[in-house]
Amino acid sequence: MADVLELDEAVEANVRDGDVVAMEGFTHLIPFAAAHEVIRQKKKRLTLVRMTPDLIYDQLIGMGAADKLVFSWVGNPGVGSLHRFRDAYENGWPGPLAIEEHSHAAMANAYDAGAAGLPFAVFRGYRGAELAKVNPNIKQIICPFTREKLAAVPAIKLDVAIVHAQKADREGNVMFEGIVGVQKEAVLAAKRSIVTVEEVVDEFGARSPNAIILPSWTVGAIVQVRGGAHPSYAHGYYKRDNAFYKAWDPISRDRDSFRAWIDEHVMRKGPGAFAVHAQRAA
Amino acid sequence: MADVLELDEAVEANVRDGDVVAMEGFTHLIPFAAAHEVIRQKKKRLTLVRMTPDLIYDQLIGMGAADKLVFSWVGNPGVGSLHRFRDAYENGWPGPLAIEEHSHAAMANAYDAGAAGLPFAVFRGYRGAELAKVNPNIKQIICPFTREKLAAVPAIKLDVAIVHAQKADREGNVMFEGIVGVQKEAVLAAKRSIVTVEEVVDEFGARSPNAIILPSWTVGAIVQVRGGAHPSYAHGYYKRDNAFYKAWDPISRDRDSFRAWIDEHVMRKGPGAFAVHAQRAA
Amino acid sequence: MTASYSPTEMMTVAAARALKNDDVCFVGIGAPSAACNLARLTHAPDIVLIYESGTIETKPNVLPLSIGDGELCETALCTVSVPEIFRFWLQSGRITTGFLGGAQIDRFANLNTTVVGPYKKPKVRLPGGGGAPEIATSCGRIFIAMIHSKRAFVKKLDFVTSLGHGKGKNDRARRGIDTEGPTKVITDLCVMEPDPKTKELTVVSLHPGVSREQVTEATGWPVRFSNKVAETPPPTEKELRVLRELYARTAAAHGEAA
Amino acid sequence: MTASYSPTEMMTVAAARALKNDDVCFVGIGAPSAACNLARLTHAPDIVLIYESGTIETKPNVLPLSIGDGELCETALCTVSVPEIFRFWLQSGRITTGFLGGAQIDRFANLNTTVVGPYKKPKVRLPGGGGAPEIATSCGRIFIAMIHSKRAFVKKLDFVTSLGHGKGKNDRARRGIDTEGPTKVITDLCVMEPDPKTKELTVVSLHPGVSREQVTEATGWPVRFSNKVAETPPPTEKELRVLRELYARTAAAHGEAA
Repeated sequence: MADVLELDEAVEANVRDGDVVAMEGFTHLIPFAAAHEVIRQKKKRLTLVRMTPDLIYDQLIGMGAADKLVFSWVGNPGVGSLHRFRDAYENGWPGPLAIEEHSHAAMANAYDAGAAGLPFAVFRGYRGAELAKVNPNIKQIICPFTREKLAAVPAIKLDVAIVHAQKADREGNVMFEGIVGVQKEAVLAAKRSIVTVEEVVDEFGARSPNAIILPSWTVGAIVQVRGGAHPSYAHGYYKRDNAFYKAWDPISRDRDSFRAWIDEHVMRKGPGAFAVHAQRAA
Repeated sequence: MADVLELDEAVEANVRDGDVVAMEGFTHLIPFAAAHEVIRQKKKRLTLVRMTPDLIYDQLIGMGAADKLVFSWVGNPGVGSLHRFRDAYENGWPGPLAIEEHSHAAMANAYDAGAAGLPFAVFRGYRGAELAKVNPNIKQIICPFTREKLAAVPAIKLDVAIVHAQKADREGNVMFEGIVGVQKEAVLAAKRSIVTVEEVVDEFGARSPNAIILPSWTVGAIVQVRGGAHPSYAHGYYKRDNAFYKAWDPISRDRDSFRAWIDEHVMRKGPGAFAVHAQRAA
Repeated sequence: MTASYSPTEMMTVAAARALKNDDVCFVGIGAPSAACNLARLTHAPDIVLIYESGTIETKPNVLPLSIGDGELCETALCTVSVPEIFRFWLQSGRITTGFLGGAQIDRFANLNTTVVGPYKKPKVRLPGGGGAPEIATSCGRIFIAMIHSKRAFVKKLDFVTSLGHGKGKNDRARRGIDTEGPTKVITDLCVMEPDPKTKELTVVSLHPGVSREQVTEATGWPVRFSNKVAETPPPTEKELRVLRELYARTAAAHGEAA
Repeated sequence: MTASYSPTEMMTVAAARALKNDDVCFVGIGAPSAACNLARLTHAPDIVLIYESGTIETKPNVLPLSIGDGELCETALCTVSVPEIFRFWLQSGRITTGFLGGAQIDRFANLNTTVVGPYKKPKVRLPGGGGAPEIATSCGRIFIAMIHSKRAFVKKLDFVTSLGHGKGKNDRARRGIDTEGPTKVITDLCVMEPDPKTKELTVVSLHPGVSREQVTEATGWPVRFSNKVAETPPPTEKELRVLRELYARTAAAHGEAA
């Protein structure tokens, strides 16, 4: 059964130095508040897994939380590079960063396989693509019926999945809506999980029988953090802060301005600071 | 784009003698009205694919429409045997029937692989189960990363998928709700498809962004047949007619009483006869 | 003092008692459904019931006739597709307890629901495996509920639909299967458990009024009894009342349609 | 008479025109999104746009900044999970047209969005493949839109992120790939198409006012021109108006948040 905790407790109880961690959310519902708590608690040597590393991992990498990044598209979407990632990967600042690179199809299939308890995923992919030559975790498998050659990648298995959702109920069930990405898969592929939510409600109430729900017994910790996905967004609650994504480019370009930003907006703040973002109309 | 047709036109245009056909619906939304039309049009030599053959295939098999049955659980759920199936398989009446037998997990994965355009499905299955010895379409595959031995079955590829859904809109999009089984997968794994629906609406209106919808360009023909899933049910429209499932046992036990029932309820009727079932409260 | 009860009621009650409040249970087709829901309505209100039709945390008020009755969906926390239920929920290993039945069982709790007679030319063609082959190996442990008779408790299965303890001893582990397999077989006469070493089913408890001879007579192999055979506590009044109310509601609901 | 327009506008308009009303289009990140939506708002109102974030038949009123903006979900017919979009929708082969861009392209329309320099020690680390490697081989055909420059149109890619026509000729077929691959490369200077035999990109149409020399100058290999090079019709007033309105709405929407 999911425990309803404070954010600092949830991160302390679930994230350990050296863990394989995914903070997922495909543009939508990215768990920024939880990532900030991971930064505040100075977690180290994490292997960070995420299809689209985005600002959330730029911040973690820039603060030296990660040893390794597993990803399929690394950038500030529609804006440009992730400067902290590039500084770590290209210059080793603040420390060296190893990478394992895939395509989106590979990672989506690998999350699916992880949730399904399979050791690997099969898909028609990487044909003619050079990634298969530089990543030893991309292999070939032959269909035993047609002899077609397909790609295989290991399932994603996580120590911790951290995601953000719209709602949890008092029983600890979690409901997602909108662009749901690989969040359900990530939680089901993880030993432990933290779900931050916009609100904890008494009951979900009227809904489709096919609503996307994680039952409480599949979830580790639940934390209510209003606005906790900002500058990402929460469908039905608030919009993506595209302006902040653009503003991140100059902030993150320079090591000092990055550190100053983290100091002001992360180290000296708590999850309550996100609430203001939830007040903007959806 | 889906064409909105009459049932006889839809079956005539899409179902050909010798086709591989799946009429799916896991207890819920079983397309009985369409199956009756297939019987009326005296289609022959079909390979019928379905996880739980149920009364719908008992009727088709009893009328000699099928050469082969691909299935994972064959019976009248909660009641007993399918007598027409057993008479065909054990006694060759009205004609011989070949079988290909799987487990539910295998067929569910095979539909999923069919929808995904893969040639085969991988799953952790059939361990210690003798089906793997009698069905050459069950093979073993070895994980290239962990060396674990897993089961492989060919993807289900259909000439025609026939399913029933609650609603289509005027554009030909189809919406499913409730126990959705493998219907979406079946349609996506088929070259052609017929979807009977309880109603065609102007617009679906307010709904979850994650509602289960087949876009019109993935669907062949749409036919409105109110009550068309009876004696199965349509969530939100009418309940399962459990009494009819029980009544089927004596009707189908005997070749003559079966034929008399088909003559009266199928051959001399049309899809309009199903409407009465839609009037029972949901 | 307890009311009189039928052997099947005793079986259902004994099966229900084996379930715990924190179990996540994959409910196969048939008898198990009554036991799981009885447990839910008595000592295990939080038990999670998952049916292969895709309904998760369902709390049916009446027993389903089929595995996909509307009642299951309407009372579920959520309903997913059938591929998802087998992939993300069963195969992934997150189910603690699977509940199976069958037409034939052998001394190592292997089950047959496929054929009586040879596979290609059966005397009786049974429904087949359905979810059972993977339930039997993916769930943490398996409970089996079956009516005890010589036709069902056989020396050799005509067909192994789903694996129990295979040929006994560490056969499951040898096959690379890390789940426990059948830990209890509950019949209308007794409760059997696999011997910790040999994995042969052994009678650990006789239902009230049932003799060893009755069990021996109804079993197709020379059945073993554990050193200490207990007497199954009879159904309590509450258990019987709840079970009978459940059946009564079910009968009323299933008879209703024309 | 047409209004004045920028080369990028010409590129976007030419790309939009290549799309048909019955296309099912997988829209990768970046420039393609403007072209696809311009097509939808002009001559192809029924075009189906699918974004890798899982949004199917989306009709955004403003262009998304990211591939998963709320606008895409709110205006979609439905939204599915990311594994589903790659498995049931892209891999299955039901997409007619994929739209890609890149940092580097070679004469056979292979693309690089991974690195400039060696993979393990890059001069510039680019975002990587994202959806491109599988879009490039699973869609019926591929359109590519890119700004024409010597840095981008290179003799040899530093890294092959996604396959175009490989080494040319029947290289795709030889690899067992049965989709067409890139059939059009639309730049701010011209439109190129693969030669039917060699599959080398060939200029088939120059945008108004662009000379052969300009294209040659901006291309890192000795670029070929088809026997008959057409002049791309300039943007119509309607195309320009609709495109500029789309950009204006987008700018207003993206600037709004604090």
